[in-house]
Amino acid sequence: MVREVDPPSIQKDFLLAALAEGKRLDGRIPLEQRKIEFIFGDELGNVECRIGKTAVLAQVSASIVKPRDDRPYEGFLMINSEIGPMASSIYENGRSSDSEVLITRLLEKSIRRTEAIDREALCILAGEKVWQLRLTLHFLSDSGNLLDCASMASMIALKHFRKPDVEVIGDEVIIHSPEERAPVPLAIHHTPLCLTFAYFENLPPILDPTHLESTLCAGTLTVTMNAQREICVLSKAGGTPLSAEDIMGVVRVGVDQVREMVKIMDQALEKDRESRVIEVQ
Amino acid sequence: MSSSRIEILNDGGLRHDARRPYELRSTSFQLNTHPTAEGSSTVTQGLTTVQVSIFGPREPRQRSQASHDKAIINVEVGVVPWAQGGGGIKRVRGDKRLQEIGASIRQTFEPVIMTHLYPRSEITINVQVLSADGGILPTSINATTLALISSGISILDYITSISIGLYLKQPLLDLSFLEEQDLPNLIISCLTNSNKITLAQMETRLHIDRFEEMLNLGLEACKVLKIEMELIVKEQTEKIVERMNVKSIISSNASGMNIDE
Amino acid sequence: MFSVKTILPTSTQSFSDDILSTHRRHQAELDAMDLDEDEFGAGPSKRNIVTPGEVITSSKEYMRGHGTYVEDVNVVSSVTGTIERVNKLISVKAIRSKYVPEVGDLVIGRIVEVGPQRWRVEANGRQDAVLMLSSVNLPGGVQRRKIESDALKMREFLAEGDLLVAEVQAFFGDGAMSLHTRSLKYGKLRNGQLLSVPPQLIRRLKSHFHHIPPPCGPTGVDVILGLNGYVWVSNGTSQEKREGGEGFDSEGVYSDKNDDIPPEGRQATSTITNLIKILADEGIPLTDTLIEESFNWINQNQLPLGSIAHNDAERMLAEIVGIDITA
Amino acid sequence: MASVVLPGDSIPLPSSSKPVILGPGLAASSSRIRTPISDDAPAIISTRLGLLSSFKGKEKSEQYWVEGNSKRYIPAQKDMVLGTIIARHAEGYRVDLGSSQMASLEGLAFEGATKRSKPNLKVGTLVYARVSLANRDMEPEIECFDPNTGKAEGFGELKGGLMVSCSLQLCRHLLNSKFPVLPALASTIPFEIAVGLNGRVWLKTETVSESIALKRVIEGVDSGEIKPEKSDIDMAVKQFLA
Repeated sequence: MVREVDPPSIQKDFLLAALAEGKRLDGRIPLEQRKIEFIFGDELGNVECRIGKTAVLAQVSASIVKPRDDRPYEGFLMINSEIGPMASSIYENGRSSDSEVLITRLLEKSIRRTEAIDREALCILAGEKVWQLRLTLHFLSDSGNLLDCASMASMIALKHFRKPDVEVIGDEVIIHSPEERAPVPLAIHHTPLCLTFAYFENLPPILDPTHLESTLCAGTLTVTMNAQREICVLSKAGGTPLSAEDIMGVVRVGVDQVREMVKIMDQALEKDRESRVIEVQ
Repeated sequence: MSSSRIEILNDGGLRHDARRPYELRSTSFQLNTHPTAEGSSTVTQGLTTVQVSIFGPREPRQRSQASHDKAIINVEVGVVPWAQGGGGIKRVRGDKRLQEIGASIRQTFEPVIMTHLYPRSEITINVQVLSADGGILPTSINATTLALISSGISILDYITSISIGLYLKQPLLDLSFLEEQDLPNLIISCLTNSNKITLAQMETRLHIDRFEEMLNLGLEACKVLKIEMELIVKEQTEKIVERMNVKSIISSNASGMNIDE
Repeated sequence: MFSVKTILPTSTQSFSDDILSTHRRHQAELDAMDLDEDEFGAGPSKRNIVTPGEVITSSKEYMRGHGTYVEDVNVVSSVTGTIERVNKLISVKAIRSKYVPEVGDLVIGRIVEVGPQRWRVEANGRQDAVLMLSSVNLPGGVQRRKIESDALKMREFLAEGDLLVAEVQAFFGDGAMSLHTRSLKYGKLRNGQLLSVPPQLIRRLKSHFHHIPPPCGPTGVDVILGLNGYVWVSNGTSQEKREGGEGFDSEGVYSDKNDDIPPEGRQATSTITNLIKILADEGIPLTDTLIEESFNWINQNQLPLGSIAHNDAERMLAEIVGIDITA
Repeated sequence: MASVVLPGDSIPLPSSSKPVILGPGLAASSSRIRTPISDDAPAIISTRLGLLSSFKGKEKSEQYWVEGNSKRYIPAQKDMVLGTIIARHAEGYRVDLGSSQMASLEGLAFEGATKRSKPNLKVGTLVYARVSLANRDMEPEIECFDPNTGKAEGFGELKGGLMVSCSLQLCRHLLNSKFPVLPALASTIPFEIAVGLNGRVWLKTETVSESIALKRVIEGVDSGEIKPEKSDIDMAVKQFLA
């Protein structure tokens, strides 16, 4: 992994001076996110999410497999998130760096462990056939905060995806093609979204750090929350120590921010649905 | 989720291992348990035993990694195959989880170890889980703190760590493996003097209002752990210091005295 | 499901009552051993022991030494050890830590790598030490001028893996040691074995070269106590030979050949090594008088040379050093 | 004759007797097929996408090169660059220019530096320097003084301020006096600036918000969001400063 050269020390001095005045290098205020943009692919379940210059493409696909014997009613959700050198030269194809492991584990926890997708709804024929969803993430460019971008790309792709309608007669399974029957959306309990905050020596936290801000920061905290005011995952690994009050403050900010992001996602999905004809004659 | 196979809290208010909600598992802290490491410790909390040995600060293996103004910290986490008891669920899925625990430990201790005192050198922390019954990360962090103290490396303060669960509205402290599987589980570690949190990890869904209560309870528990650890450290240090001054006893009464057994 | 019983013989009492009362009980214990502020350097038994994060004093009237750091107004300890107070300077001497070098210290090291005009030496320090070609004696006497070919023949003098005794000459910018062996008593080590003990057990004395006279082995046993915790125990040689008097073969100063040592000599060397190991394991500071005294104790009680049984060791420690390790 | 050329295009050279100097982006074609124009002289092809530009030198020799746009800097002699010190050695420093190899900076390559009184720069310092030696096979070398005057001429350590990264082409334009961007900015915000040909610009103003505004204008021009005309720039500055 080619170690990225640290920025000159004047960058950190300037960044801290700017933050002390509540300003950031790209004109944002501390708790403001970069512009969020969604680009929908032609296939259902293929969405690219962009926060500022950071871009992640999420692709959902489904296949029918035999379930595990001790869990006959449950389908599967596999998440494949390898960060390649496409995102930035510090990531290598083979060995996964620490930051990549952190991102992969956090995505795993926030989507799979919190049961965002109802896996029992994926059951077709108990013990015989269940749906296996495969969510593949391609990290296109990293200009800071890959995690939030990836988590939003995943959730919107899962919401955008439709699986073919399936009919079971006795133990015979008929899969209807999109022309015959309208494909069916997934059963999604809640929408967990990641929010990453960066901390600097005794300065208020900033939301959605850029690449420069995350290299120079003294610690980050990621909280995954959903619109029902629930914390799904919280991960503060090291960095400057925070008081309980600091963490609670950040969590409260997270609640409104997540509602905001869910609204943006639904609007984008709505706009895409109008422009796409799914209904069948 | 399938109905919990065991009773988390029976009506008498006791947990499945007969502890009260706020009661910690029995702990045993031992220093200098590794013969050749600069610093080492073995910590047992309940049935979870972790041994940490620290080598360094020493010459880094690859000089390309060395940083010119501070020490670099490498953490390796290993679990012995029989840690989780024969058979049963394979507790640790592959090395991704271990790598994550290793990264958490490294990031937790990076701001606390005064690395600027040891430029261009490397501190290697080996964490070996000997038996796992829940709370691997908290026990590893407590063991690493003691190992650092025993190695004489300068640190700002003790870091103690604890896991906190929630059963309906009742928070539980220091979860065992079974409780960890079924309950929402928050792990925190904090600097006891300044009451600041250096690590906070939570995996399952939890409402915000409960979160604050668990956070403060965890801080309280960390203080108790620290007091306990400090007792042990001071006890052991007294023995060592006493031995260090034994020579003065010889020179003061060089005459052949007989000391009865 | 297996049920959890606290079967482990824990060395600390298990917490039976809930956390709040636990907290209260500890509070009581804490008050009992509270250290009042200005009582430093108390008697040996209650010497002031501090652990990391403990506030020692306010930093207004005291200067802070090593092992401590300043947090807003207080001096806080960053290691576990005893408080050392020298009029206005407060520092904490760690009970066990990596070797902290000072100029003039005698250290034993092993050659790790041969570099351009220099050797890298592992000397139990925070970083590898450096031995410059210009700061070593060359075979054939002290005054020989360095010539170009010396740089090419460095491996003939000292190769990777060789052991040497040297003195700390200076430090580099980042604290790495620079060694020199420009005296006849320094140089390559042979005819003995290496032992590693915690550096704190070795005090700074006038000379670190000790010779235990013959009743211990046909020609006695030489012990070099390196300040960095490396101890070299080798077969005894005569006094002048060591100090570079007659019989000192200046050509063979870098020879790798061990002389042939009679079995009694080997036995004496291993006895001394085991003695040092016992003393070090119990954390007792090593001095030449102590080692000689323990050897004489072994002799008086006609105990077999070589390895020392555990109960003999206990008796010896009790009689010579007055500590009881049977507990 | 500024026409866009693609890599591999053969370049029609006026077959005048004057010596022709080939700049970056042009190379003798190694392909064996003979180009129709001049059988004996090997055909010249472009190796880069960009504008074919030429320059009539004083000694009546002609220079041709292809003005491309890239972010990876290839060190060339007499270029003014901004470098970050990444390591210190006994006799000098290693400096990162953003090129494929790290450059070396002599400890004595400063104005009035002697064996004893050498500037003591820490790792992470940003320096403005001139490329004194650069060729394919050797590590580039840089110096912090102008060799003919011996004075610092603004070279050396840059204290405070902020560094912005942008494309090499924009840096070349910024150094060209006819380019309207800098004069337009100077009319509204007083600032100090050091432009390096390796795609890095250092700027310093009194207040933080002015520096941020400058940075966003430069990045806007670089990404094409802001057109390099005085009117657009003034409007952007007002908007960023608000």
